[in-house]
Amino acid sequence: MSFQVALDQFAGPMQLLLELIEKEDLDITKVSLAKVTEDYLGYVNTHDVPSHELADFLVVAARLIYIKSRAILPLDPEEEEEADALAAQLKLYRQFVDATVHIDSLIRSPQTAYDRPRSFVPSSTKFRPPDNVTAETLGASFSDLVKRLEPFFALQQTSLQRVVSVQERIKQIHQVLIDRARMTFSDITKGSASRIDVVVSFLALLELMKQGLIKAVQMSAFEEIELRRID
Amino acid sequence: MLKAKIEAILFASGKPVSLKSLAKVLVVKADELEAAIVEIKKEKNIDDSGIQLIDHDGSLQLVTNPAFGELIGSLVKDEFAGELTRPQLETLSIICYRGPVTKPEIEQIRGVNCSLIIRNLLIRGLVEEKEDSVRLQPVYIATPDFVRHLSVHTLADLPEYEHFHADERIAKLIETATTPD
Amino acid sequence: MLKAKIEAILFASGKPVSLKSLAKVLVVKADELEAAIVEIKKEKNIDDSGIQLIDHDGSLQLVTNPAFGELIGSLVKDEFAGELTRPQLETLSIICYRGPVTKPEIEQIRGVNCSLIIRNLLIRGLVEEKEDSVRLQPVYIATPDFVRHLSVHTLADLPEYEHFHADERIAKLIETATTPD
Repeated sequence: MSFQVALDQFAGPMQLLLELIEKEDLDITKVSLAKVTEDYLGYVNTHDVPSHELADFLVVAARLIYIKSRAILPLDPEEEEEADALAAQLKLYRQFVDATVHIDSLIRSPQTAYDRPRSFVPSSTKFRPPDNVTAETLGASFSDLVKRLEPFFALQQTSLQRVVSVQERIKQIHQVLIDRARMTFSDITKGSASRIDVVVSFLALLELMKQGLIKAVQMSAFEEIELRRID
Repeated sequence: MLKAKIEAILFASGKPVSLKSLAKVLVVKADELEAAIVEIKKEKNIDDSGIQLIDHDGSLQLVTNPAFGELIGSLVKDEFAGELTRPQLETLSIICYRGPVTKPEIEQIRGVNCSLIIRNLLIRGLVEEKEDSVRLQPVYIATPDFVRHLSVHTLADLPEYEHFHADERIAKLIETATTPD
Repeated sequence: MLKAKIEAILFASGKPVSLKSLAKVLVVKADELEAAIVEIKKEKNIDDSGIQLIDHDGSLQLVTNPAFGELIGSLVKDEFAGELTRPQLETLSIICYRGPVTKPEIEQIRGVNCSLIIRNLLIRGLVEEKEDSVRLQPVYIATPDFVRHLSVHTLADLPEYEHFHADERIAKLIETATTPD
């Protein structure tokens, strides 16, 4: 009679982060964030995150990788802030998990107030034309509507261009390396349509390294990353 | 508590409810029911109550105190006469340009729930509901009265009709109405 | 008599009526109206009343006592049932507790883009969009229908409402936490 809530899916990247941290019994700090980075990447890698949400998961993945990479180096204050910001955001999210629990239990409860069917609806439908409607105002109204929808049409277009998933990218990179034995990271990202795409490639690389299929070499910071096939 | 339950049932049903079905739903005997109804009448059927209980032909119904008939009447008139609000006008334009169109389709285009607006347009006789054998749900079109009121021979005479009626992007948007995410 | 008139108008409309239009129709001052409403709430918002009063977003609506939800639900159709996904539930909770709230604020808490989810909630009639004259962008609040479904007399009756709604630290976090571009 009431709402049903499907529980078997993640509400978003924040929920995933929170669950990983709570599973390890950690407090929400930047140290914890660095600690769960691998688990987070592993999840994104192995689960079929819906394509329209993948971008959001990857943005958080990128922030985690950044925090983790800095965890081993002394931080300058500005970089410190980025780590604190994500921790603060996660704490905020944590608070609202409780709010969600409240709303969930209220909508599951059989207690529900009902309103009353409209009583003073005239019994017979009689033609009551409005004063302000002509063919022109109708046309103008529809035209305004189409204009208002323009940004939405654009949004639909982009979500249709499905972000290449990490799994697909792993296959692609692996295939290329079977043929070529070595390549650079910029070879892979050359065709990237967006930053999300670059992050996807990076995640795919991490996974290939973990599986022991490739080796990545970087001579010094900000230098080109070279990838080699492990035979 | 019986009194409160009777009140709630009569309120939510919005039409006369027979004593028989009340007794059945509430699982009470006729005399208990009678006693509770007498109590409700004592409370409500006084000048100082906005809602009253009428008892007709073995059925009960909650109604507004007739003394406030004029006050209520003026509210009704306002709602179903006069100018259309912007959301009403927009919904009407969708029905004129894209009709026959279903409620979920209209809602996909407008991005908001349109139940109340469509109801209002129906009552004012500006649009009508038809069964659609393909979509298997009601579709809405402009009434002949309204088309005449617009002083056009046919809706195709509306400004930019061809263009708006056939807009592919809107057609695509409408498609998503049949596939809930 | 004012109390009875308010009751009659709310009963007859069957939908939320704003305090503003009540004051206008009844030709009374805001404080007189307020006092009468306090009285009505005292009378109706008790266990032993079948009809109760919801006060949401500056509007009033009469509804059935939520305690009889199962009884009434077995008699009338509930249009609002259906499945909510986790992301929808989360977004809805944020809107209930923090509303009126902007889209960037919701996204700050959830860490994800919420455009499609909000659109879906709008179409289902669970939340509505309003213009905010201070923030100069759309803000979102729960619809009267959803408040009714939550079985609270007003959103401030939600558990821990004060904590989530007015907490300064939360407000500051929303403001200062960096947006994940």
